[in-house]
Amino acid sequence: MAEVDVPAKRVEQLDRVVIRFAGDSGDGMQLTGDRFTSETAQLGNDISTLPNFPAEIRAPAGTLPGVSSFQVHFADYDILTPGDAPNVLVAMNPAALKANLADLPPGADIIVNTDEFTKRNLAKVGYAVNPLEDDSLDGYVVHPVALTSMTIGALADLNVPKKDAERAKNMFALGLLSWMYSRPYESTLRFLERKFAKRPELVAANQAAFRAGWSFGETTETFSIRYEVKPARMLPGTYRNITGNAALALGLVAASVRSKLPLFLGAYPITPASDILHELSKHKRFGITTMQAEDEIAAVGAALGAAYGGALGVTTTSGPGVALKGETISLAIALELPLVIVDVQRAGPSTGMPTKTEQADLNMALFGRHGEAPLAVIAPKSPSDCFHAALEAARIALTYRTPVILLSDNYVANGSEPWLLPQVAELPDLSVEFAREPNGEDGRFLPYLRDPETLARPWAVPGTAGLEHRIGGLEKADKTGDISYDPANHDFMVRMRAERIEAIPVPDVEVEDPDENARILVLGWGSTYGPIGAACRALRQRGLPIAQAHLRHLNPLPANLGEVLAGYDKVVVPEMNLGQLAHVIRARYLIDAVSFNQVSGLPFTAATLENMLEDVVKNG
Amino acid sequence: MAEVDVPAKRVEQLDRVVIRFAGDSGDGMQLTGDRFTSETAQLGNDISTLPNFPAEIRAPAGTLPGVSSFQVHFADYDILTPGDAPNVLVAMNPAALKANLADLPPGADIIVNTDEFTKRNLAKVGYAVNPLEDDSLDGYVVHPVALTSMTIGALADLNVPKKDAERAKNMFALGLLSWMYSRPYESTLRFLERKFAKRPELVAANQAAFRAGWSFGETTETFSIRYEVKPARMLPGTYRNITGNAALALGLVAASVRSKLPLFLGAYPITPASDILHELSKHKRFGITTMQAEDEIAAVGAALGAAYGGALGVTTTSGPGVALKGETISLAIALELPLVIVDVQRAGPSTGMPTKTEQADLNMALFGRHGEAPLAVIAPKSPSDCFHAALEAARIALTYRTPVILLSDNYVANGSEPWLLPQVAELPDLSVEFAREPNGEDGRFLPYLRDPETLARPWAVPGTAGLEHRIGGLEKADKTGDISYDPANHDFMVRMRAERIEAIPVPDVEVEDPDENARILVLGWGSTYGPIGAACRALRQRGLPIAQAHLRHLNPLPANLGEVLAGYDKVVVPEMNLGQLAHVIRARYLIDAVSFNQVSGLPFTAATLENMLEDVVKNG
Amino acid sequence: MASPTTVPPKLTAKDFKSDQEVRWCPGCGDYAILAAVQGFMPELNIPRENIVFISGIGCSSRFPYYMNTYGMHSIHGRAPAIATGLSTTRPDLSVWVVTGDGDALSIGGNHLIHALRRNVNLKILLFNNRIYGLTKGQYSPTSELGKITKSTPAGSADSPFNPLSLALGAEATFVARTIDSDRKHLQSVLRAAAEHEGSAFVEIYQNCNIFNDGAFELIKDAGTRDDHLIRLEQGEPITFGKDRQCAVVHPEGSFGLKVVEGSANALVHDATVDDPAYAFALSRLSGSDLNTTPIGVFRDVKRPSYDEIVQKQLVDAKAKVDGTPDEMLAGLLNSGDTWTIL
Amino acid sequence: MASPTTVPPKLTAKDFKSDQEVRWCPGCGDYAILAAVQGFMPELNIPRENIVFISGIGCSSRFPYYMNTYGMHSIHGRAPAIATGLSTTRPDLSVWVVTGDGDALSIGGNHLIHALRRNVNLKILLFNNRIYGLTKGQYSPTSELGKITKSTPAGSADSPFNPLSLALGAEATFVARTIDSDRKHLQSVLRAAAEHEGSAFVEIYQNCNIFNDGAFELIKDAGTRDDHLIRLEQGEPITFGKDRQCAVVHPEGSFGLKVVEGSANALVHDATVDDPAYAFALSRLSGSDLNTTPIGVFRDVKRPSYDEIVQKQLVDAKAKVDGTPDEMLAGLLNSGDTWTIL
Ligand SMILES: Cc1ncc(C[n+]2csc(CCOP(=O)(O)OP(=O)(O)O)c2C)c(N)n1
Ligand SMILES: Cc1ncc(C[n+]2csc(CCOP(=O)(O)OP(=O)(O)O)c2C)c(N)n1
Ligand code: SF4
Ligand code: SF4
Ligand SMILES: [Mg+2]
Ligand SMILES: [Mg+2]
Repeated sequence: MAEVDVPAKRVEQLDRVVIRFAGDSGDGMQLTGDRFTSETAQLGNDISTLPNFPAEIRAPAGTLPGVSSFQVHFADYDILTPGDAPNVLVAMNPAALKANLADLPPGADIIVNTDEFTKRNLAKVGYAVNPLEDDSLDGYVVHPVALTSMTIGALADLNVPKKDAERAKNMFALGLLSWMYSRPYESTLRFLERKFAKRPELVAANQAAFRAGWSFGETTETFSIRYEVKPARMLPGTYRNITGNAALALGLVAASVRSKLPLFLGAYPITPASDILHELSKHKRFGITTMQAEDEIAAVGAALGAAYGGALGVTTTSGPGVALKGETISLAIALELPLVIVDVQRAGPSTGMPTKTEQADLNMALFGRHGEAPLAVIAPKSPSDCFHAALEAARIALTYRTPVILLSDNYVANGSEPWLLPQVAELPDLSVEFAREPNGEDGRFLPYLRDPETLARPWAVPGTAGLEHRIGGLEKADKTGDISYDPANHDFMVRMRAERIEAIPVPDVEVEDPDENARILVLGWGSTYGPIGAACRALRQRGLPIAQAHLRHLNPLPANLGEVLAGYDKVVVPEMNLGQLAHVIRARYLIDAVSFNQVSGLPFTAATLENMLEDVVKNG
Repeated sequence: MAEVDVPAKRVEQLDRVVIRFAGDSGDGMQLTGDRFTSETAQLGNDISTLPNFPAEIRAPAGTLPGVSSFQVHFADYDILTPGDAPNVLVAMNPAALKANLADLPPGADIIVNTDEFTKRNLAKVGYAVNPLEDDSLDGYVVHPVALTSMTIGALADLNVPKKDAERAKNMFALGLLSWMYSRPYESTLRFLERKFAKRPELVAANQAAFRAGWSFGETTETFSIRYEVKPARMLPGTYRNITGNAALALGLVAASVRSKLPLFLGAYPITPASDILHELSKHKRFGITTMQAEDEIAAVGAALGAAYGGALGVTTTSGPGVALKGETISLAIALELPLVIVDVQRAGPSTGMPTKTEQADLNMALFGRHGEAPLAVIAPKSPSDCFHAALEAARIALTYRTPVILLSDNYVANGSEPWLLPQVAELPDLSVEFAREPNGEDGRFLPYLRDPETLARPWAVPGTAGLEHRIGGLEKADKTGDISYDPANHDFMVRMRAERIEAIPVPDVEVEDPDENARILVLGWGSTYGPIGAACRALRQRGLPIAQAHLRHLNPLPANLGEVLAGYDKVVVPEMNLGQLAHVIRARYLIDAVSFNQVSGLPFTAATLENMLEDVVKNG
Repeated sequence: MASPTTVPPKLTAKDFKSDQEVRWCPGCGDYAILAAVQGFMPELNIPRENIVFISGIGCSSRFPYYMNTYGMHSIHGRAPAIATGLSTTRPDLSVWVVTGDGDALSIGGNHLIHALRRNVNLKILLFNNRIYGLTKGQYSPTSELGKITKSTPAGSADSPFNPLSLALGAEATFVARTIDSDRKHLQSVLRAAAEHEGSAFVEIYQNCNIFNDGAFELIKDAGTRDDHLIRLEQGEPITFGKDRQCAVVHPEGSFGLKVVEGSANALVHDATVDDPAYAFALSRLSGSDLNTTPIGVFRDVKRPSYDEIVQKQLVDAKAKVDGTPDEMLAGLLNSGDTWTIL
Repeated sequence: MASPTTVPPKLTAKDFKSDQEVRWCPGCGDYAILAAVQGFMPELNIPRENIVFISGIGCSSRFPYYMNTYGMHSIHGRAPAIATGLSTTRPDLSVWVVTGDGDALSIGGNHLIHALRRNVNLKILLFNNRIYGLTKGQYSPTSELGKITKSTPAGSADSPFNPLSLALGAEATFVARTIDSDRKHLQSVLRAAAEHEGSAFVEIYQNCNIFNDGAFELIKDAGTRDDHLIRLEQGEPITFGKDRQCAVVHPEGSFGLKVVEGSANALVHDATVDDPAYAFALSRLSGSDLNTTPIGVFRDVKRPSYDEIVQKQLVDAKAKVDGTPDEMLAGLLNSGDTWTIL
């Protein structure tokens, strides 16, 4: 019997690839993307991913609002963003094609599930003619694949219900892509076993679909080339792919462990912060208590009450929630108790676009309370950095007895990247000293007598005999903490509250300017680190010198910042808002910092920034 | 029968006097001060007053926290402040003396009620020896008067209960002071008739006490001199003495009348804003509805709901309340509906010092919401100016369909001054046009199609047939107002919301520099107008040139401000906060504005500012 | 409720459909409620422009977008407060609030109980799916104790509210319950609510087929329904069961109610008794388990609405009007101690 | 309630007086309550340092300053939320909340009903003077309908809450009422509250002699008191009147209660009946008019407290502890798909 002879396929080397999986909310694109990402991670590429959910829970099938996508960027060098434009689009239906086509560069590969290109589905998204049949896709390399029917076919003799068979089509697609990019797929097969442990027939079905996709790539003509992307040169160590929200939650767990304080999370669900609550609620064995409060005010109130009792009090939310917590945060400032407030920013104002990203809560974090109510503000720069930012927020809160606002955003929260796992022993020791003894003469306890070092007041928790005392939101006399209406005391306390935050030592800001010949500095904060970094690299590669500085600490600002900024002809501040950091920089250092703003709900692309900066570098 | 011969008394002319009435909360000092102020007003002096309440409702009698005082400054020229230091202190008990002594300049007159200087009362405030008996008051002119007993004596044959007789001692004091300063007292006698209409015996008692005080001055040796302060040269017209809260309430009534819109006030009581609610609740016949809501969030929510229905929606509160309203204000910004938010600022953070003044809510007003949430912010500069500021806030809200924050503070809210009553016909016409017709093609209504002039969207109120539409807090598509997640649209809308506020035309800022030779400009906002103005005058009188500019509009800022500031060698910004306006000025105009801050809960004294400014003028 | 300003040409359900594409998950109970409401609206005989739907945030709160009336999709939990301001100043409107179990009972609890206490003229429809839908499946204040959700992997630690008991404790004058899938019953309850002067609180059991599917199956499934669902009819004995063989009785000396076999001493339902103790006892018949679940109008009593009293105060005050607004304003400004300088 | 960690030397009322000068108006009912609480505290047999008083804002909320225990004078309406965080994480403490009718029922209404629903282990003392004291006399959610105050010169337009009915509608497990001036009774109620596991809600009628003087005179004045005040005693027939000639009866077939002459069929009080319908009926006996006002413990039933369930979940979870915290953390960080680069 003659064997089917498989045409040998050409293998091409690539340094980087951007793939976007797009389909209906029901098509499991997030899972498909996750799996492809894991396989890719196993292989040692550097990775950056970006999911894109529809705002609705589940918009009507096949409609544009219902499209869900997942983009993964992987390379044989270290990368900073999920990529501007996909080289490959997997479109599970017409809606997915229409919604994503505009983002593709000419010549990109498009893999479409032809089974879904029915009259009805085409009509749903307003395609008069089938784009696979007219010339509208001429600029691209289209690979028509009957994903659904082939999947069903492949599972024919497994007699799984048709519905389940059809559902497995995303695994067929994954198998095909895994073949195209030579991904190791063992972990995926194992994953399917775990996922469907309770329903063996589905394990079989999905694994079969995956294999079918793989061998379809291997056997059919449609795909003449197979690609390889070699592992990236990354620091040795153990890695894990992680999203910002997951990293942030783990950072809080670490803060609890390293401070030896029980973590109490008071939270009210809100997109895109809810996952932190979900994650932390799984780790009760660390002594963590999570409370889903009746609203954001109760959530921060409960966290403050727990902090008063000696716990690491945390509340997680997004912009609208922070707006509600302002009055209670102001109380925490008056009480001078540790408190971590996490704001996973989303597009505003008001309800805005809950699933889109933005950096427009900086003003609120810095200035959004009545009276002079200063606190510390920090921001993570990437998904894995959320872990360290959370630790840092807890460190400041505990050491300096102050609320700290941690400004994450939807981009880092839901994006993912490989995370070089830290050695626990090397994490900072956050242990604190509760007050145990009276600190005043004749055995009196002075709750507002400060540590000359940190300017922090003693943390005397209920249960400590001899230190019974009362605190509250009314102005307090220096040292004694008694209610005081003395004008001089109020003036003193207002300035002291400002000074003690201003005096928190934070690391100097570092400048990245490899050739040390840049005259222009790009200053960023938070999640724009990736795109800014990528743009700067590209410019440097093209011989255009540019310096990059990125702020983790937004209040207080690094001591050397003024000096650093003064060293450049021009300072450009790209922000996903209308110039909130730029405003602070201008006020503080009186330099003519230039804002570059995009407030579209989407992260900057490296290209956008590269063009803008090129113009600045060339035309000053 | 020989007549008692009354020694003729010398009459001295003064240009200005500052009197402070101080006593126990129960002594009726506020009323005494009010009456003296009215009499003084009648006489045509210019006036400025400042009450000072204890924070507690009624602290234990005779204690320092229980002291309540009222200061009145009157002169034969126009004055700007209640006066730095009293020339005369009326101290109804030892606590009142102790609490106020420090504010007196050497040589000041002190009238003390000796009856209250008992061992017990002295002890209560920690006087070891009676200050009337040692030399501690040597530097002052002390007039010991047995106020209580003389009052009781004077009412002996009126057989009113002793308690009531004793209560009348404040009228005795008022009579005495009225004599000393030659005040017309008819209005006071009439006032007593009105006040005690239901209890004639009290009318008699209080009038008798008043007369007794008057003739005591006339007959006894203790007071050898009588003073006169001639009327001030003031613009012709009808005047009324008014507090800032009262003027603000009347301004809102006027806004309702002049816009022909029913006024709806949603408010939750809070010091020092409650009086606005109290005042407006009296004027239902103007079609005004006041609602005491369950909390501040409901208050602003109800006001917004009323605005949606076509009313002039207003909410009044203080700092902690604004902190709670942020999320709803953000919704109002997204809905682009008119809304007036009044913040009568008090000392913060948190509960702070509720009865003390501060200007520290400017940051919150400008920046205290999530997302890019711009709105208009204005501030009154004096008690009577609150009337005009309220009208202006309503004008901007109604014309530009935006929330407006009106930043009053405890100093203007409770202070009073003569108010030249405006002619109603000359008040601005605030009438608005509701949308009546579809504004899109084929009869479609586009709720976010803007007026090219004002950039305001149509105000289509429920009940208008054919304009049924839905609005909400999610991002809206330009023109149609439909929900939109389109990145370009969001970017456009964010910028449009910023631009439309920035584009609101506001009057140029005016500079007061009579000799036009100043190199230094003092820039202020809100209630610091008086003390800054007084300090500038004093400097000029001493030949030191200085210019003053004062901001009513804090967002948007006057178009000419940058240019004005650039015209001076130095710009000094005195604020009752840690430099919030200065921060904005520096960021916006990149000029090295110098902050001068006092955050003591008390207004600046003219002297404080004069010293500071003198130093700047002399030493640059 | 506020009577229409003018009587319009008869409208149909279609007239109440907006041009917005409905975006709930396929199979969501909200679709049925929307259809029922749109189908009922014409009965009101109120012109569309005089009807306003105000909601908070949640899947349920998307509702106003789909109604071709005036509407506001406000912020989480605040709809009752916003609607109060509108209703109080615009008695000519028919104001409806659409909310969810999280929106109304979690973050919005305070506004809800105060609206009910005041008896503001609002028709409040609470879509109770016992879960947070829009935020993808956390437990709500109506979820069963021990409920395992994304935010409570070890089970929730707090016992739920009984929304009707809470409303009754808050002095509600009209309290009812109905089910998304029973269009006829739903509309009968809407009818009663619409006729009620003051706050009408309507709990609608709604299936979230994505995050809490089948929560109400026991009282929906044709097989089990009859044994667990108790239909309250004004003036009728409270009986149920396939052959109405079960009844709700009021045991001598007890304050609560009991369910028994045999309809002999079935209690006769009267929603109009002034003392809320009766409706309260009824509300206790069903807890999380739904074992014996009354639906229908529990309580419907008269008490002057907040709107009515506020309007009366305005009318009384306006009796004192003594000139044009400008004249009255001039008078007001010139009141108190004034003096004139010539 | 949380049992003491150590048994201290017997304390006296004096030990619970702080060094702060008490600053209420002379004659304010708050003084009497303060004295009663300080007098009761030693009975708890809990060391001072394990007792915490948390309040909101209001005259009543000044309370913690005067107690020589741990204490927090927080912000308006939020005390129950703050106390929930403390109590949940510190089961060793005895946590008391002091609040006012505005603090607890107006701005703080939502936190109150949720604390009661959860049955958090808090002793909540609501000083009800039916007015806003600290802000100088506006009406409150417990003021009579039509009340004339600074903010309602034409009379308030909203009917008040019945705090006990509201608490019962919110699933409260312990509900009681007492009076500032009756020290013995007040302390007896504190005792019962302290012994209750979970939320104990105590309404204390308190006279504001400045802004609402005599609000409770009818049930305080020696001349009238006996005819209007009904003292509930567990297991005793509910009778009152100078010669106990009046009784509370439960008319056949009715859900509410009635007051009659003659104590023949007086209802026997039992606060432990599980169905809240009984306590609810009792709560309806008195409205604004105080005509027949029960005081004492209305309801006192067992339900696991929120704190208890949360602690149990923690204990269960900690059973899975498999190393030092650092080791467990390392394990957690290294979980999921990891890969190693050498
Ligand atoms: C201030 C604020 N907090 C939280 C959220 C997030 N959020 C939106 S809807 C919702 C709850 C939805 O549950 P429910 O009210 O029961 O409505 P459903 O989706 O179940 O119909 C939450 C927590 C928000 N939008 N705003
Ligand atoms: C957020 C906020 N809103 C309003 C206030 C003003 N305020 C303080 S106490 C109070 C109400 C007091 O009434 P109640 O709770 O009954 O306490 P009481 O003074 O009567 O004891 C109000 C409205 C505040 N301090 N904070
Ligand atoms: S999540 Fe649930 S409630 Fe929301 S739309 Fe989907 S099915 Fe309906
Ligand atoms: S105002 Fe009333 S409640 Fe407040 S302290 Fe005075 S008497 Fe007591
Ligand atoms: Mg729900
Ligand atoms: Mg009160």
